[in-house]
Amino acid sequence: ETIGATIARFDDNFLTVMRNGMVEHAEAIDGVTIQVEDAADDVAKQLDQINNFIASGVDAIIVNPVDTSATQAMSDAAEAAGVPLVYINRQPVNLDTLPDNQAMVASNEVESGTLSAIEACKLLRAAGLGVVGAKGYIIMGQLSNQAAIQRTKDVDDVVGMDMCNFITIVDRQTSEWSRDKAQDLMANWISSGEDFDVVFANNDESAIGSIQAMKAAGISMEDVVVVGVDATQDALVAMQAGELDATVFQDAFGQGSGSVDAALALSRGEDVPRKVWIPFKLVTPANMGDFLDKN
Amino acid sequence: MADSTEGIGGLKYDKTKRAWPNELNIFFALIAIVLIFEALGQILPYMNGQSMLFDFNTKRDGTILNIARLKIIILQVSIIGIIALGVTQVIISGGIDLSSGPLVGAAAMIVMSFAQTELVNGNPNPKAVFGDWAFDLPVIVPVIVGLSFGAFIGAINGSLIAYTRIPPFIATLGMFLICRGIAQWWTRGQPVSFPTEGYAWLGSGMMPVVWFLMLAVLFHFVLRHTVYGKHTYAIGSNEDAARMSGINVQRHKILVYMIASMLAAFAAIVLSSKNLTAQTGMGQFYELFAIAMAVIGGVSLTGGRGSVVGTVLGAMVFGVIQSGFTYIRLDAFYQLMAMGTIIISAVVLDQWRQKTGKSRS
Amino acid sequence: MADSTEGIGGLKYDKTKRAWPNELNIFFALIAIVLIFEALGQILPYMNGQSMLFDFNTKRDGTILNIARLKIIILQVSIIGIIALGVTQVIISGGIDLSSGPLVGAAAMIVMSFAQTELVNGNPNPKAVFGDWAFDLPVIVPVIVGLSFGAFIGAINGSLIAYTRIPPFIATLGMFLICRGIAQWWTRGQPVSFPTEGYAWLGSGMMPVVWFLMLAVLFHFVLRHTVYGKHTYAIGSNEDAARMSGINVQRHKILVYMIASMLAAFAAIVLSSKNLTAQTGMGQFYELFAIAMAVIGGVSLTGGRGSVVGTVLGAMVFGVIQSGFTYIRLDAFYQLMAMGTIIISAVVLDQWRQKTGKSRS
Amino acid sequence: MSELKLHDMGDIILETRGLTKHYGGVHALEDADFILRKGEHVAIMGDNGAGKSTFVRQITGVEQKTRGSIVFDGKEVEFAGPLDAREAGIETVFQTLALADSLDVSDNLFLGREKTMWNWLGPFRRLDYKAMRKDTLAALEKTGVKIPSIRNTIQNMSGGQRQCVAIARTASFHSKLTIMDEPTAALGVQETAQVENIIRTLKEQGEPLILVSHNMRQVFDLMDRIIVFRRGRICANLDIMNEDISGEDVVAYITGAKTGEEYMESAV
Amino acid sequence: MSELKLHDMGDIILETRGLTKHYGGVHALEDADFILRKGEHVAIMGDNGAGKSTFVRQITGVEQKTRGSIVFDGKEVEFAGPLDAREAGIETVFQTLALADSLDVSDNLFLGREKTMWNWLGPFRRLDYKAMRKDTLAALEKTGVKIPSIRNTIQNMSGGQRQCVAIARTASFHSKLTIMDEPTAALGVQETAQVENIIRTLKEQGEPLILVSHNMRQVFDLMDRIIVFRRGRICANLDIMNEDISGEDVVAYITGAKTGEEYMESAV
Ligand SMILES: Nc1ncnc2c1ncn2[C@@H]1O[C@H](COP(=O)(O)OP(=O)(O)OP(=O)(O)O)[C@@H](O)[C@H]1O
Ligand SMILES: Nc1ncnc2c1ncn2[C@@H]1O[C@H](COP(=O)(O)OP(=O)(O)OP(=O)(O)O)[C@@H](O)[C@H]1O
Ligand SMILES: [Mg+2]
Ligand SMILES: [Mg+2]
Repeated sequence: ETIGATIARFDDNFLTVMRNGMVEHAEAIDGVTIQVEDAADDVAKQLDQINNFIASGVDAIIVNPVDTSATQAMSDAAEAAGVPLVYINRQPVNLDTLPDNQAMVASNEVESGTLSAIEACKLLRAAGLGVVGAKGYIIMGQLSNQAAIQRTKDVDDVVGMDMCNFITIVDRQTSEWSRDKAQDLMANWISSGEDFDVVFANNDESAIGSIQAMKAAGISMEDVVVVGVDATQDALVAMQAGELDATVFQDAFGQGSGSVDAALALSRGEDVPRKVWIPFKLVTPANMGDFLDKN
Repeated sequence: MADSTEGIGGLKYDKTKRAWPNELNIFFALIAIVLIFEALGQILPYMNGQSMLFDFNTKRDGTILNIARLKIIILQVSIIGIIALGVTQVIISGGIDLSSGPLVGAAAMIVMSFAQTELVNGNPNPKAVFGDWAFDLPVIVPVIVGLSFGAFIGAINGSLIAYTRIPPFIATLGMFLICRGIAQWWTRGQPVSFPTEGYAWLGSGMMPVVWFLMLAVLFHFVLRHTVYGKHTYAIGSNEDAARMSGINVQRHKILVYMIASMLAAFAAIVLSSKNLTAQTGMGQFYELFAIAMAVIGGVSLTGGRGSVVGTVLGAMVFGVIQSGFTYIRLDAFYQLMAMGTIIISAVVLDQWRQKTGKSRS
Repeated sequence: MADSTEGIGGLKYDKTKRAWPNELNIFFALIAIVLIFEALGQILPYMNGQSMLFDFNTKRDGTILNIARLKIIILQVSIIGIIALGVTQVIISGGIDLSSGPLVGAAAMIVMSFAQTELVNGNPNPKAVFGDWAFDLPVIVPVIVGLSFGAFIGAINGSLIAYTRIPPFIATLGMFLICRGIAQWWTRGQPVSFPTEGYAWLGSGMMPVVWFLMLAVLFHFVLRHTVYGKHTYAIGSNEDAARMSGINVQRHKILVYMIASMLAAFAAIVLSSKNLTAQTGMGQFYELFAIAMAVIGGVSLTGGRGSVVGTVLGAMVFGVIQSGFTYIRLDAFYQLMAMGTIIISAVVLDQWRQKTGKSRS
Repeated sequence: MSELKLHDMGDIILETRGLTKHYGGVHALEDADFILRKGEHVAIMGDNGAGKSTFVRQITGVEQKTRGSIVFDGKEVEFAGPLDAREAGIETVFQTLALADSLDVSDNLFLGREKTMWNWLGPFRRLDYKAMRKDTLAALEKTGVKIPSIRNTIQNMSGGQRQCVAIARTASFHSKLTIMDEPTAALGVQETAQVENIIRTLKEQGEPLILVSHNMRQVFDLMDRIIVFRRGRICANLDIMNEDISGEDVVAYITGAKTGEEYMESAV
Repeated sequence: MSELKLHDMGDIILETRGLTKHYGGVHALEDADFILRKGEHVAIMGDNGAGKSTFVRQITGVEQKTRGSIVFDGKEVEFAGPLDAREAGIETVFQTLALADSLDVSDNLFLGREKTMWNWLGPFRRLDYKAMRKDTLAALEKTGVKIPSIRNTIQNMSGGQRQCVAIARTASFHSKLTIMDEPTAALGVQETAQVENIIRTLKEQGEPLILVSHNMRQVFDLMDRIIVFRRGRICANLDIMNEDISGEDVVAYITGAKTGEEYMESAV
């Protein structure tokens, strides 16, 4: 059996782990070949890749959507060709109207940003800033990316809650997911002389970049709360060193292998639950040991 | 003059040795690439003797051609192909347009917000951008909005280049950033989905191919047989000479950039219709691929040379490569490397064929 | 000749009216941008009269200059600036290099895998790429690996362009794709982190600035005062003339592309050292920004004109804009639009100043 | 100066007053007062770099003058570009030829005033290639040049062939004033003779002409008057039809051994 | 043919046998047999498009010949490019001049053989601007041209000034053979005289030279022999020093009214 898979971006660390989960799992099963394509963050390219898979006569397709609102056309194309399709990691917009031979293995992106933001809020309160107030920055991912928009909104929602409204967001800028840009961005913020207590980063790479810039400027990492998302190995090492305060784990590898199983089952006509939810988990220095060798 | 072997003033001239048209080279390169893929299909053990363009086993469509493959080969390059038609004109005129990719993103966002339905699956449209008035508009409205937006951006590009004389690379790089900004700002990064049926038709099925080929035929004629086309070549060939010959170079350049941007905006319409959504990142790298299609098709980046036929063939090269890779299940890492190698080889082959014809640079 | 007003053969020539150097224009554009930001700091109500470059209130460093800001302004453009030095040479020679961005990604991945420590926080390196032998190597090893890789890629670029005569745009676009492929394939997309201390020093603190300025001075001298530089200008000015004058154009082009790619590889070393990690996506769009810096600095895309001083000033423009945006806290959604507008305006200003000097194109 | 003023203004096709062009520190053209009467053929001579082509470029709107005024056909004109000059009726063969390298002969001949069909289509009106090719053959015939095929692009032509194309272009269209900047520099013996015939025909038809040339024989054979430029200034105005002036005299003016009386005060 | 063979080979600096160049369907040069003796000055004449420059381009390695062989200084040579030709000792003024527009005069004069210091640095050896500028002034002096400043870039020069720079370049370096393709086409009276002096000096020094020219007077004044090209073929070899040949005769050969005896069989 042949499975075609298209991944939103190969350049993304988290999606790379997920992809490796898919490939390793598929290669372990006899008689299954998997071909993984890079959609390079382009919805149109992703749709073309699905059509190419159909032309090559694959038995099932796995889609990690670039944009969850673009999934209608993909579902239509697969349904017309009678090829089963599984969405992975991101929840498609047409979830409720998916045809019978399509399914989803995903997490709710709302959780990711919220979990880390609430943890940051708690840490700040514990440090006694709940009374005097706290100032913070948001480092956003690529503005054309849905996860970046969502995670930023999550932080805004948390800061809007009664419990956390002592936090004021001074400024928000994009690092385009990259450590280097986050470093430069933080150095720019530091140069304005404004004091701050918390940094909300849309991903761990940006959190690490901001930490590096703060260390270079001689700011003690004890005084600033930094939170990210992804629980990458670099992030966990930073957490070990007491620099990163919280991040959020999502079982990328497990999602990857789960999607392959679902795709194979669909292609064999077996029953598969329509929606499989994979929850996010908060990672702090307290429980980081559980995640060290995961992502 | 028809068949004589003498030029003006009785100079000896062997008419049978007319220059080999550039387009034939790239056509042969295309055939070579297809043959290589077919051969790989026979050679690679895991392919079980599959064929890329033929389908002997299943005969799904009552023909031995793999219709699905042939369709996707051209379908997947039609939209960038439409952009490449405009880029071809810009490059022939001696310029370059880097803004076409981001313009696709911006135009798609804007257009889509005028093409939304009120109800999705019976529920209110969750992606509504404007109020009630912007729902269920006739398809002509978003199309006109899109083309006007394209014309506007193109007019700015063209005016900057024509009047302030800044290099096209910089003017359109600036517009590149501005258009990306517009795309992100329009809905603050939120994608826009759920178009009306009329709008969805524009890019459905093989419609992108129909648009692409129709526009290609139109602009082939325009470049070869109209004053507009002749002046475009003249300006690209020697701008000073064109000016001294009394061509209104400034007005003409603005026209060229407007047409190019309107084509990019039209590509955005077809693209968002095909995908039933618009998102800010749409069109990334399209400018590079559109330029590459034109150049592979023989359009010279120094201006003055090239043709629409070449660009269409250049687009086909990309289509065949992309489909071919999935067909031989090439690992995605190697795809990029192989694509790079093939693009270079195609142009080297073209260059090499040309050399046999004439040896002076 | 020193102060006379007569040229050869007694022609009248007013030496005091020597051509206004291009670099001054862009320098004034830079000052204008700074002044606008300073003015905005005074005008915008939420800025409380803050200044961009000065720091009257805190006097943190015993100086009224905002040292932290001045540092980041140049630090954040140093790495792309190093690439721009190479790109400047390529463009002056009449070519273009699109592969420098992806080359940064590929070189960073490769280099970093030879720069890893064995233990991180006392634990085994979780990102180890090779076995034991590749741990804790002296810093010279990754540097040599990186520069060799750059030289190799540059040699391919240069040879393709020199010998097969394909357009530089296509050769380096092909290499663009190939390098992205290499970056993703090297560790199958896994980032590589945790370098040795020696390696980490290369890009630490203000080291990127030191490298950038040292290389700028070096290549300023090379372009102005060596045979290599003169031939680069000659080839870009008129390649046929250069060939007929007996310059070995092919060998020279290969050298130019090799130097450019080695500079890009060196930028990758500094970048990965600064970030303590290498990722496949590193260097995205660097090629465009490097070209933009050069062009803003007055390097002409048609070849033959430009200078390192201009490019350094062009880089500074980007640094000031980026810092200025954070300083006035411009909404991220408007930043791209503002950046595009400023780039265009800077070049328009430059062009306009030039016109007052001479009116012939 | 006063002598020139005697003429009836209605008689004058072109007049420049104090025409000046500086390129940065280079004073390429300084205070040129020049008059051309209807039907008159005037030569401009002078050393290399004397400012002859600069003078031509100011009159034809290719460059913007630093100072001075130009009166053409009775009206003071300010040409924004060569298009304006051509529309006013000035046809020019530039020293740089102004040909589009990658276009063929007939395209170049009709550049900017193509023969067209479907004219209601505006800029997208259709080219009438057939008519243009036919006229091209006729126009080239006049210059006596040999060209393998008019479909060849200009970049594949020899220096003389190019020059003939540029001359054929100018000679194909009627104009109020023709200017030729060293038109026969690259031409062979035969072609030169043909081009001189073209100039003679213009004379017979009463069309005025300015010829920049270094060829003394040509100038004495064909022209009514010689204007000599030296170091950016006009230094002599020689009526070779009526006065007894020899080639040696002209060379003396060119080299600066002599200067025309009326130009003494501004001599360099 | 047989007559040419009589000469002692040691006496011959350049010989071409059956040299042919086709551009696609254009037969620009056909079977050219040519001999140049040491110290001899030979003119090449012919109509526009006759193939003179094509002949020069084949000898100097600018283009690759279609057929035929070239013997230079006793050895059969295959120049891969102009660099090879120059290294073998051929200096050329091309009709297209081959100047780098955005460089200044002295840069162009020394292009490809700069005066340098620190030579151990290989391609990065340092330019000796001072020495080059000094020599440039001296070289330009010889051509008699007037140039506002040698720091001006070539693109700001008049047609004649450019041509003088190209000639000065060739004249500044010793060579085994000098080729000039219409060197005085754009030059003024004075400058032409100076360049003719340069040619005379070469003659006195015994350096052989090939001059492509349309100027009959110049050729008769300076040259030993005339080779006439017609439609890509050599059609006459006229020893003007020893035989009694008039300008009209040469024109007859150029126009095809006459053909040299030994070229009869291949006449067109
Ligand atoms: N664009 C320019 N910038 C600076 N100097 C210029 C420019 N164009 C011409 N010049 C200078 O102006 C002077 C006059 O040049 P012009 O071309 O008018 O000479 P000319 O009389 O036509 O000479 P020729 O007989 O060689 O064609 C020359 O010294 C030249 O170097
Ligand atoms: N690259 C080329 N491609 C095609 N044809 C060419 C090319 N170069 C020259 N020709 C043709 O070859 C013929 C000879 O050209 P060549 O330049 O040798 O003439 P020439 O004798 O030097 O003339 P002139 O006196 O005008 O300089 C011409 O008919 C020309 O059109
Ligand atoms: Mg002139
Ligand atoms: Mg010639």
